[in-house]
Amino acid sequence: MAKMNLLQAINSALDIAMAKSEKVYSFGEDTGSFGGVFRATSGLTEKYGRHRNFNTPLVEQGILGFANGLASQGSYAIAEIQFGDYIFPAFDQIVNESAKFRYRSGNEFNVGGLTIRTPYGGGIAGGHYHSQSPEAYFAHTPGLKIVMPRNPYMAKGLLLSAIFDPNPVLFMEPKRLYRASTGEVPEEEYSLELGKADVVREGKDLTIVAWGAQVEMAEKAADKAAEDGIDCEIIDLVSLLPWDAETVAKSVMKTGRLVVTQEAPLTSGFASEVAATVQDKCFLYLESPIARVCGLDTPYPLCHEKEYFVDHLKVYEAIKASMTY
Amino acid sequence: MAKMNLLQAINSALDIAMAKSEKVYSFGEDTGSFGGVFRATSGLTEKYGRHRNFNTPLVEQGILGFANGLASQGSYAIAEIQFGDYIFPAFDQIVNESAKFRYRSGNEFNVGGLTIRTPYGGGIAGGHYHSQSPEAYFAHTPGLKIVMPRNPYMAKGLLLSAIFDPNPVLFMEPKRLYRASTGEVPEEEYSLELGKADVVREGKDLTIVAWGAQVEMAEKAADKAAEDGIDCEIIDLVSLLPWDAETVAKSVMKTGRLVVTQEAPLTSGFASEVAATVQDKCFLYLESPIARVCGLDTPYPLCHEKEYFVDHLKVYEAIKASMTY
Amino acid sequence: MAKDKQHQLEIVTEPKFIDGSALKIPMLQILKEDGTVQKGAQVPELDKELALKMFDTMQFIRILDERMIAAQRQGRISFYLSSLGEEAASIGSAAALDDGDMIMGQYREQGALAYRGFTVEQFMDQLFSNERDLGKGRQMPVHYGSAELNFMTIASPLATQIPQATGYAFGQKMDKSGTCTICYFGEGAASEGDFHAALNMAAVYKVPAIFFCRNNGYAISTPSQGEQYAGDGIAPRGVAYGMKTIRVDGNDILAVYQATQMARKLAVEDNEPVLIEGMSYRMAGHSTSDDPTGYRTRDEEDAWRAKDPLARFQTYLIKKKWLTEKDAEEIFAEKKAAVLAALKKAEKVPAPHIDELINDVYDTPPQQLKEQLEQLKAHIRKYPEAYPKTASRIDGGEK
Amino acid sequence: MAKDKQHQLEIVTEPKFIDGSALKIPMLQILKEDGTVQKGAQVPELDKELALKMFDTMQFIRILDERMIAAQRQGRISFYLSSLGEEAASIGSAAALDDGDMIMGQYREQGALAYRGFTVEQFMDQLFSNERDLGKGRQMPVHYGSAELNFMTIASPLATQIPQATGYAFGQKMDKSGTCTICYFGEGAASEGDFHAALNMAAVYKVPAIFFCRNNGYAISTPSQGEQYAGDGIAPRGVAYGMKTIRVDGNDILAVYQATQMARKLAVEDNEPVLIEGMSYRMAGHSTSDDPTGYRTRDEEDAWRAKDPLARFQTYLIKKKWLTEKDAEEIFAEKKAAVLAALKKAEKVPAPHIDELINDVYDTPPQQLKEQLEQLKAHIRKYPEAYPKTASRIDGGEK
Ligand SMILES: Cc1ncc(C[n+]2csc(CCOP(=O)(O)OP(=O)(O)O)c2C)c(N)n1
Ligand SMILES: Cc1ncc(C[n+]2csc(CCOP(=O)(O)OP(=O)(O)O)c2C)c(N)n1
Ligand SMILES: [Mg+2]
Ligand SMILES: [Mg+2]
Repeated sequence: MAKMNLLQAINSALDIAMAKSEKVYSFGEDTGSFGGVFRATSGLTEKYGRHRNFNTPLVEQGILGFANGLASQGSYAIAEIQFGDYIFPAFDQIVNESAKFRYRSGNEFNVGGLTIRTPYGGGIAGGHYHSQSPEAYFAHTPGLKIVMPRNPYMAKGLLLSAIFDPNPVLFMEPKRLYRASTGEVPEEEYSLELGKADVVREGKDLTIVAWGAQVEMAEKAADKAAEDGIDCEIIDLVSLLPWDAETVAKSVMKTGRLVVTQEAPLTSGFASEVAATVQDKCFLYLESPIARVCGLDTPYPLCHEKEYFVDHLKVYEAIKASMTY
Repeated sequence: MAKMNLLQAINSALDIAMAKSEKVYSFGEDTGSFGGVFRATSGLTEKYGRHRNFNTPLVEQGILGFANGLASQGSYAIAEIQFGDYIFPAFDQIVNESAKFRYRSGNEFNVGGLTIRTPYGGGIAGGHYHSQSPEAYFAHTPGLKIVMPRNPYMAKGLLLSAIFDPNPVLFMEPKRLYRASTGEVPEEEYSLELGKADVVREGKDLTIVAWGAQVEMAEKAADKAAEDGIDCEIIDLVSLLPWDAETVAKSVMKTGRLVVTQEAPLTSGFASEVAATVQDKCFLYLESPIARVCGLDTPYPLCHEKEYFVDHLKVYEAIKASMTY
Repeated sequence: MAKDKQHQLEIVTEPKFIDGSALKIPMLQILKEDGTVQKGAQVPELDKELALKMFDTMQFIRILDERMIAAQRQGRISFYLSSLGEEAASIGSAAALDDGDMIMGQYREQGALAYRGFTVEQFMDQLFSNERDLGKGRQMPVHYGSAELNFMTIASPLATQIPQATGYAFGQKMDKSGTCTICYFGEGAASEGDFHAALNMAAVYKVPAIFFCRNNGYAISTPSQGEQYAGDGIAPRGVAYGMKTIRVDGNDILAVYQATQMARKLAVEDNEPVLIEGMSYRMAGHSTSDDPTGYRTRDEEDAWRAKDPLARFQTYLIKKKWLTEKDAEEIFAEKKAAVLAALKKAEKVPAPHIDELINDVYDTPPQQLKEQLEQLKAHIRKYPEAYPKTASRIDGGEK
Repeated sequence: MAKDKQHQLEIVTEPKFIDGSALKIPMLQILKEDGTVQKGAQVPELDKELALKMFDTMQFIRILDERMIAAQRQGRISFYLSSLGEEAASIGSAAALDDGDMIMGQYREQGALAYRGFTVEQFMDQLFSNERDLGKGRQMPVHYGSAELNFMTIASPLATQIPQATGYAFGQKMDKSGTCTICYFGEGAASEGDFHAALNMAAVYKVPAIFFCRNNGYAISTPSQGEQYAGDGIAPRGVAYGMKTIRVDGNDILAVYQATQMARKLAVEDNEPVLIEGMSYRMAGHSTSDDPTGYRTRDEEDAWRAKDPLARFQTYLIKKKWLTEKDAEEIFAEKKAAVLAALKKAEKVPAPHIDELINDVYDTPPQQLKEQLEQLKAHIRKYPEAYPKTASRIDGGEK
């Protein structure tokens, strides 16, 4: 065990994966010997050479096209997109190609070795184009896996699973926590199951569902609610695709109440999927409407970030409203 | 009034818009004098010249980049994407640019003159890449309007509204109905309000929500349910962004039951947004879980299209299940 | 002449604009339209067996294309897309490769696939989306693929395979496999952003890839010159990326073969990616959904008919005495019989089982998808008459 | 030489591969590094007033950049991005335009904006995201824009503005406006698919657009040569698209001015789009978030310091007796005072009112957004201590 922040945990996972197989490649804009703008790939070029960890030209659609091709060749391709906000030029390669590669070929070919790493999320004074949480844009895409860790321990184990998972995985890293989140992390290899939600805290009165950096807000809100005597169960979805509806439904059948919170704007976010599914699975158990606590339906602003941000107070208010419905 | 099919109605709207303002331009792959692969732009080059209706090189991101620029200059830019399946290379220009143009500039600039036309949907033996219904991919995007007509009359009036609406509009045309759907359409100019749902049929037992070509399935299912004595209200959402939650909620408060149906795969589709919102707004009125009748979570297949297709029988079964819950 | 130090650029003081005329790229031709060898041309080394295999494949593809266009008209298949007039480009280039080289096509390279050994039955199984189709009937006709033959499954989104070829070739280079990747695409697809990304990255990484642009004059109805591009076609772009580039007569199978053979050497031995632009013409409509009379003249088509790659090569082979008219007729008859027989057989093979609907979305179907399939099957059992093709086999079948 | 009829191509029989060396594009330079005029160069016509305006703007931008880097270090603004060392490229080109021409920048063209007349107060209001910012404080510092000055609001996604420039220029041409669009971008951004789309479409439609590539050697940490591209930079691509192209010394404001002036004429009078590649160097880090010592040497930076565009132009103006050292010092002092004063003022101006959060998403806020705002305001009223900046003004304010 060692104390690591989230970036170090990511770096450790990449290091272990690259040591484990010569067929693992890591690349992206500025990710070469410089180590990436957040330094997630630091030291990899020195250790594995400039053909294993390298810079790409500045073209996201090319990064993913290249990565799809490399993965289809049987390699493990780990592509970094510098910010989640800049993943959209690669949308076609991800949604029409990565996700459909195996199906359309009848399993003659696949890009299972592909992992896309990208930092996402707000709270860092980044404005429109350095703050987006675009996970829901991808969640409508059969064939893709989406994974979002909430802390260093999860990040390392999940990233190692993602890299060696035989399906393309979009791995979204909460950049607000890159340095802010620290914890004990095994130095050696370990992996955590994809597609499985994590019950972060058990409780009996109300279920909160969150993922990535937003789990922190759920925890803070639950702490505050505890002062009012409200006992919240917190579920970190961990994987958005495929997602673990069973674990959530089980919890809601117990608590009868659900608050889902996400950083992204409300409309057509992943919280809507969770709410839609749970109202179906738990109809007779629900004691109050499922609440979605989300960003406003605007682009991510700079100067009112504090107000726009989906903080623990907003989650707390939703908990109270649900309890007193 | 004249009898028109959906394509003719679209063509008529384009014709009227181009006659109305010299600043209206129409372009896309093969849309020039050839008139587009579906012939929606037939005759426009002859009438308005090859600078008003023209071919583009084969590059969707360029079509939208060009269209954004042209719209920001004060023109009305009508960009055709040949198939909805090929809109993804333009995703960045739509989601990061068109939708945020006004907001990010503090209203110094806007692309309100932009309309994106694209045929979508299945049922035409098109397989993976000529059948997708990608509306939900765009519905998470504040700043964009999304409109989907169900018949020729709606198509013409809505397209005219979309073209002259001061916001960028994604206008998705149900290609299965291009020739199959016919009806009386005024030959002159008229417009239909964006953002407003249309109660296609009133009923008291159960509400069905659909949009675009899927409204036909809702109607057929309702007909069949009527034989069982079930009286369905059918709402065509018409606009997905912003969408008319009030009209839907009002209906569900009356009927107590809701079936939402879409062609696209279930997970994170727009039906999820409808369900999530309605369970919140109508919690105390609901007598059964909101049902989503959607495509399977797979890419759109060729050889099992009949089975995959969200036909009226599937909607009918959901109605019955809801009634007997 | 003075040089700028950092950039190593020549310095000039006269403000002169350079344009497309600065770089006109000529076209390599070995066989003239009449099938005779160009004066001064060096015919590539090519033994009789290989030459006849190339000819055989051309014949086969010509027949397959013509027959399947007819089959579509008869309503036996839903869609077809031919390579009529462009057989030399795909077959001549495929013949210059090793079997271990990866082929990534656009959709008009059935010639390369046939050359690799895809059987007439395999073609038909795909075209009829039957249960023997390697692609499990999931894509439209002509979206062939075979891992065994190193032929990447065709997909409809244009140009996406071009950066994928760069990535694939990178992997081949790292594996020291001694193989390369050839990537075909149309001059229309070369307008896509993915093309730009792919060639630039290939030049930067020096991967063993051959980018083969089939410039057939049209992208559906859009003519290349002036509407798809304003410059001298696609080849100068290779030069701009700092990539080895050559333009060939795409209807001259010997020129195509020679250029590709040399390109392969550059790619595999020197890790030099190469751009080849093959000039040709799409003789038929874009696909069976298209009618070209709306956008081009009969005269233009006729002018190109005179350049037919198959007739040209046949004349050459006959002159060389490797073939007689009679041989050619026999090959034709034999191929035609094979095509017809396979067609009849394939259309009787049933569709894949409904269970295949959820396979291959992921390596194994997630729980939710299994439930969706079960629901669907229950629904089909309830309404068997509405899903007749599936209902009868739903509970038997191979899975 | 024989010519292919359809394609009008020269026919060759020797299989020769062409590569980047076939098209090396020289660099126009008028002022040498020491500020003297190159032998044989024709200095562009430029009266004293214009020359001094250009110099003035360069000085201003130099000071603004240096001062705001310092302000960011002091924590007074969150982020800054300078154009140190690249002032000649944006100011020299902007000076060659008409005020009616549209400018679309990447983010390092504050010089062009200042030249157009954006005031020091306007710069500061944007940098401090205060309520006077034309952009309503919504974007990060340096994302300037002004409809009045025909300067399109900067946005972070790279290269998206390039095809937009093609579209904008198309509209200008159709309107017979007699204006053009200039579009700036880095050599890194030129790798994006949008670049390819934009230039090809501009060449096809013959729009009055000037594409100005600032090749400053780096995209953040990625060096251009060999890692961003393998060819001879960006200019040859223009030639490949069939577009008029020129490469200039980006640190020589006279060369930039001359080339842009001629380009504007080609664009506006002949509807010929033009690509200009200005060779320069990014003297500072990419932004205040970047430290370049991790990826380049001090020596390299020093070599470029010797090419400083501001010093070069100053020497020229002094030699020409349009300026004295003392004048230059006075201009410097005056600009500095103005920058400092404006900075102090701007940081005291409050942020935009919270109501602005939902404006401009659409032309008018939809009902749901109004409800979201009301909920948010109710929440802030409940927890005023948690949102101190907003809470105090929530029910007063200007809206
Ligand atoms: C991304 C994308 N956009 C549009 C299409 C529709 N489409 C299919 S083929 C085609 C023309 C392709 O022309 P070209 O690349 O020259 O190839 P050719 O058909 O001439 O062989 C178009 C526009 C598509 N399949 N994919
Ligand atoms: C689409 C996109 N991808 C990545 C980024 C992150 N990014 C911002 S600036 C930059 C480098 C740009 O380099 P260049 O175009 O050469 O311009 P320069 O900074 O050198 O002026 C990168 C990678 C971005 N803003 N947008
Ligand atoms: Mg073509
Ligand atoms: Mg640069």
